[in-house]
Amino acid sequence: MSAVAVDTVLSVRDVTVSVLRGDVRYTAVDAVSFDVPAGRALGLVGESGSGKSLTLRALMSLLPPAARLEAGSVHLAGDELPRGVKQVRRALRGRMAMIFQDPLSALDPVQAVGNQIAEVPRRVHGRSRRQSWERAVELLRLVGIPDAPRRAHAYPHELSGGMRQRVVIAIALATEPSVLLCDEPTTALDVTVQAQVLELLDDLRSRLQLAIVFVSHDLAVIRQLCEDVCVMYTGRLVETGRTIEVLERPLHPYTLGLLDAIIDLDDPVGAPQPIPGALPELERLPGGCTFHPRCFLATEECTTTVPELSPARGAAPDRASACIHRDRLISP
Amino acid sequence: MSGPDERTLSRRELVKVGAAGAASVSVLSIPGLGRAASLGRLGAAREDVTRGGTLKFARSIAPTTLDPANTIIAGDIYTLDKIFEPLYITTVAGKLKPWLATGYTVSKDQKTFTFHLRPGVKFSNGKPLTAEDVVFSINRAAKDKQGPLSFLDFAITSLEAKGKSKVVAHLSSPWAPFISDISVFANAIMPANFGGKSQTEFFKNPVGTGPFTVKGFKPNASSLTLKRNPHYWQAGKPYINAVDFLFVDNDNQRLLQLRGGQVQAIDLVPPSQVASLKKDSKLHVGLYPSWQVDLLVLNEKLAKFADRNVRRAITHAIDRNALVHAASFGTAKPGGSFFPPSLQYYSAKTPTLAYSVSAAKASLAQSKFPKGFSTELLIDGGVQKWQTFAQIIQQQLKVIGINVTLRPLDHASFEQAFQKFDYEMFIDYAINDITDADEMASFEVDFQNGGSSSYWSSYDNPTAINLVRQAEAEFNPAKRKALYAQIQSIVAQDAPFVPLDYPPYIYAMSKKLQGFNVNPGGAYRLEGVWLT
Amino acid sequence: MTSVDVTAAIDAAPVPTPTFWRRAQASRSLMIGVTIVGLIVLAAILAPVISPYSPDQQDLYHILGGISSKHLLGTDDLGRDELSRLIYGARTDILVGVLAIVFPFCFGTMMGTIAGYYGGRIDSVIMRVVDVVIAFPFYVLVIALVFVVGPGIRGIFVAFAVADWVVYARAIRSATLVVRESNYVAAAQAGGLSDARILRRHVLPNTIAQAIVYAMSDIVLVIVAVVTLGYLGLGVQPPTADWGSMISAGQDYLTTNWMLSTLPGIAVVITGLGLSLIGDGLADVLRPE
Amino acid sequence: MLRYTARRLAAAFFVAFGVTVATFLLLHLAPGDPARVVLGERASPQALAALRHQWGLDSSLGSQFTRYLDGLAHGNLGTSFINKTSTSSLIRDRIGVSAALVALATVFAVIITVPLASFAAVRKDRAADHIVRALSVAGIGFPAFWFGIVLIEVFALRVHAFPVGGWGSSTETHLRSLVLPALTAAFAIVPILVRSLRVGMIEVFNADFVATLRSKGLGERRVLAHVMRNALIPTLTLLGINVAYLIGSTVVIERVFDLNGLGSLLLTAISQRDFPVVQSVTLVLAIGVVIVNFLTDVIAAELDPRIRLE
Repeated sequence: MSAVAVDTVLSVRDVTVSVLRGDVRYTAVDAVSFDVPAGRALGLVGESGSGKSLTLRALMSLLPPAARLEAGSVHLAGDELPRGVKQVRRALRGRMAMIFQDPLSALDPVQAVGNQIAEVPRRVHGRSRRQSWERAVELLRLVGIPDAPRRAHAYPHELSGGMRQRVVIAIALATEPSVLLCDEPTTALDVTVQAQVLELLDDLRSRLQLAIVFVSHDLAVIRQLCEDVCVMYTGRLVETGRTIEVLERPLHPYTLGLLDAIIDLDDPVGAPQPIPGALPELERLPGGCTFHPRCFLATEECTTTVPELSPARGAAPDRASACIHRDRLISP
Repeated sequence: MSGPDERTLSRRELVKVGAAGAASVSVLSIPGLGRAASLGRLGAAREDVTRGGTLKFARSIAPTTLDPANTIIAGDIYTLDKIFEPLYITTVAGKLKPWLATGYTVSKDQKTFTFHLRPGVKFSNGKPLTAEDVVFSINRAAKDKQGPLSFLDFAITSLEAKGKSKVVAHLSSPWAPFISDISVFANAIMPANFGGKSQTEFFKNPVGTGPFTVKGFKPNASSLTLKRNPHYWQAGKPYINAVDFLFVDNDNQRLLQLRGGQVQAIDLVPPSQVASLKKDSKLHVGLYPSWQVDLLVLNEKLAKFADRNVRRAITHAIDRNALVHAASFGTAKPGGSFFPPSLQYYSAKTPTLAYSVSAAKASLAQSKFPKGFSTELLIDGGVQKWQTFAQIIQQQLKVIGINVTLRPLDHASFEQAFQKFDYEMFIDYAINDITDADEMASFEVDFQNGGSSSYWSSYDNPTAINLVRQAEAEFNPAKRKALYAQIQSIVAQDAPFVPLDYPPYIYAMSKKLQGFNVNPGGAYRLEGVWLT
Repeated sequence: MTSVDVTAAIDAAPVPTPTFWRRAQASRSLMIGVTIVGLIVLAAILAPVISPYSPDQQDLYHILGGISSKHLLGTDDLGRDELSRLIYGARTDILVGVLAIVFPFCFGTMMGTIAGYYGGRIDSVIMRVVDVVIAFPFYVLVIALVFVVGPGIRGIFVAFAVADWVVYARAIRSATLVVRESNYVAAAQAGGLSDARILRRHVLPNTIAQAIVYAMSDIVLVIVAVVTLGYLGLGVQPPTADWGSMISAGQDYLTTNWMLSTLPGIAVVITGLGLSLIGDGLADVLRPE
Repeated sequence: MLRYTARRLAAAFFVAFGVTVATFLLLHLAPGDPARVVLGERASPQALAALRHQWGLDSSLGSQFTRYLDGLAHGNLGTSFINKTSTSSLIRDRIGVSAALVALATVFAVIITVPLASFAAVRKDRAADHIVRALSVAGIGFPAFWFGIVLIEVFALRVHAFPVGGWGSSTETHLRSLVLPALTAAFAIVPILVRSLRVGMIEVFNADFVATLRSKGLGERRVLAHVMRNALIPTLTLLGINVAYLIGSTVVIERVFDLNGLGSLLLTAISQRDFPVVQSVTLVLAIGVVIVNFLTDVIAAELDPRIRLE
């Protein structure tokens, strides 16, 4: 792996998370590594259950009780994050924040949204009540909520879905982070609202020089926002690279499958082709390449050898794939 | 009425009183002379006791009134007798003793009694006791025909005060139980004309000569505090400063409060608990001999119980030995005559109806209800002993075809129900309050004059009633004894009620409580108790 | 624009829930509950056969007897066999408990169904009545009604008939509201089926499960209430054996013969536990996944 | 909020009126002639008629009800047959004990329920959770009065920590006298509360907003404050639903602990067939429930703005 780049804000190395099922621990995130520079967005794409949300939560130390961070390190602007939940949270203050899939459940239902934002400057930064409230209103304006001073008094259930997500973003921004982790923030929203939120995030990225990690199962969304993308399958990164390149020329059969499953508006003739089979359960992960039971390229070797994520010959220098047959996919 | 030789009578009566009372000397002593002696003996405060403190006493029944002349309910009596006192009292040994009187003289015709009042007695308001007060009080009890015990004063025609310290009572005819009757709580003394207050007001804040006083009495309260009377005539008494009566109708809860140390004494201890309480080293269980009999009363207003054979069948059907064994735990004797064995003129030879199922069935077969019937048994549901009795009776009567349903009521409604004849059978106790057996005989047999329609059974046997009245006028103890034996025999055969057992009074107390005792009439005095 | 959701196209990713574990647990509590209650009910039914004595038979010369070969659990304060009374007590209390909820169950289900299905004015009338009944503290209402009707089993039945149906009505009403909105009811209505038929064939089968689940825990409440009334002297009248009056009578002998009060108490708790387990188990089994 | 409060108030008034009608009818449903019950079997027809007239039992149901309502409006709940005093004064003497008992029992119920339910919720599906759930299942079948008897045996007789019964004479002894009864009463509803609150807590703990709070950089104490406020709402609603059962249980518990509250007044009145007292106490207790329910509704709405919309 390459050394930590100078302008890299977030650097993730070999993050491994296990999950308790019954009495057995299973590896749900397997040695995931990536870097995000300031002002850039990295997409993390995969089916539900592929481990992308768990990765994000591991970074924030927000793992559910059954999950545990087993190994790996996280550097924020060059500093390694400490171990231990409390220490991590303290170290993260003002540096990394997270927004969630369902904006309604991500907000405390019984507090006015203004309070929920103002709480950060008030409790974390020790500002005065008045200053905190003004900051909250300012942030609401920043995330594009019209009539912010009045809306600050509203309760979550009184706002529309898009508004709520803007509030969630405002809360995240209140911590003045350099890294913003987004866990499918647009999935629960209407398509038009989705676009607005994405525009907002994109705008914030460039204006505030935020490093964004954006988790989604929606390739279109990733394409719109992220310069770089990582594709995840059963807890492993199977392909990385520039979004445009990955989507144009996938170097892993799984990525290809994802693309084939999409109705391509530019090519209405080609019917979408779903990937055969289903994402295997953690308890029943196949040996070798975990994708082989669903893969059209699978050979005997795939059932035994665990493929490494490594650069592909003949592709762009920052492309990597974890398929032993990747060379067969490089075709004009 | 052909009176016997007056001189003999006079002497015999004096002998009787002398034997009954501890103060035979003072009976004849001139008041002025007797004063030092009687005050010395009665009022002597002990020096070896601990003074002060409050006695917490849990009792089963809350008082509803403090008016002595208008009640026969234990809860009332054993409260008001701490506030009001009569001229004579019954001692723990069951003898008469001069109390507010120092003695009396009697005319030769046995119709005029002159009582000498004890000097130095003051009411709790500090005013001295006068003859006027005595005349007022006994007149009130005697003339108030509403009073359930006014029948005891039946013979009194008039009362007059002679000076400050003598009271003369005129009787219509010679009356054997007279001094005994005077000692009943109903004849207790209060200030003439209620000290100028209205009757209602007076009994809220009563004034008496007794050792304790009450302020702001409320009926059916959950507790009542009695304060030491600073003007009490027995100098130095009472030893304790106050008594807190707590009224707890549940037997078990009372026991628990004693065991938990919340109270120092409780009444009506269920016999079943005596053995286990005796094991508790901190507690003392007192079994005091009583003039009490427990009765199963049958309502003769109903056709089934008007039938003598039915009543006899029921008496035969109840196994009183087993009942006593199971429900009294060896504390009581099985019932026979309606006079308890400890009472004057009890006849052991009374031909009672013994337990026999076959005799019971035979009696029932002769009755108008040969196949049996259904009936209802009213009990005071708060008393564990009655519940046990009731269930045993229920089971034993079922054997001869009488189906009994139980009707437990709380104490007050229970009393009201049977006094209104709203019952078929009920279980209750009868106590002779005074030394003379006439009270029990009248109360349970004299349908007209006894004050209770023969304990609300409506039993009305003219022969028996006539014998009761003969005994009242009879001064010869042997003859009286014979008369009462006859009465007991008739009642045993008529079976208007089933005498179930003769229990003692059972109290339990902390060993810290000293000097507590109960007379056979059920009264206990608290001026002589102390707390260590 | 190329769209959209990959998971929409890919076979729905299975959510790995511990279904088996939960089902096993559910059936386990159901099994334990059925076993406990089954044994007690069996004992109650066979009471005349398995009881060593008649529950009313007094032996006044052998009262408060301890454990012996003649009396396995000793005798009570009237020399009655404690074991026989426990068994007959089960008979009384379970029978009364079950019978006492028959009317509330039926009437409450009916009212709840009508209110939920028809809605509107009928609904608000029924639910206002329910509100009023629910405002009375359960024990106060039951005690007051026993007062009106008179103590004993008849009083208990009337009291529960009046006080207990409202709970069923509420539960069934909300279940019916859900079912009413479903497509198959709409289809049935469109098909011109009569209301009675729709209710009987399409609504009730889908709502009744909830009433049955509740009935299990309700029997527990009723038995506890019957026992409590017995303790207050308002319940089953002597000499009929019933756990409540046994607890009450035995309380006087708690220090010397603790079993007299404790055994019927434990019997109530075990019966309650068994019925609650059945209720819980049924709820888990019947709950739609 | 004002509109919500007004709506709840109107509903409460409606229920209160219904409760009044129901308690009024109670007297008239009772078999037997109250006058005969009071005067006894031997009473003359004239006396019976006079008493019936005095109580207005000879007039029509409608006019009796109007008179009853009129009395209520003037705070006159009727006169006790037995004590001949006004029932409202009887109730005034005793309502304090009952209110104190219910209040303390509620406090105990919350003190016991919240930690148990949170504990079980935090350790969901672990041993501690199973134990708490098993206990709550067993507890439902546990007669409260029996628990009271056990408490007396242990805490009053073995360890003389609390009185076995009674009410004491000072504030301190009043409080001590209330501890065991209140625990017993709390016990009557704790199993139900724990079961329901555990589910509510699990929902709150799993809610995403807790993650948001943590990602905001708030300390755990701050986070817990948010969680508690959210968990408080279901607790409150639950209490509102169960307070009726709690009040009902105190009737029995007052008997066990010899407390002279409304419950023992009710039981005594029942054994005395004292109709006006039974009627008034029933009415007062039910109105008490209506008031408590109204208050919990309003407080819950104050805490949770979503409720106001319903």
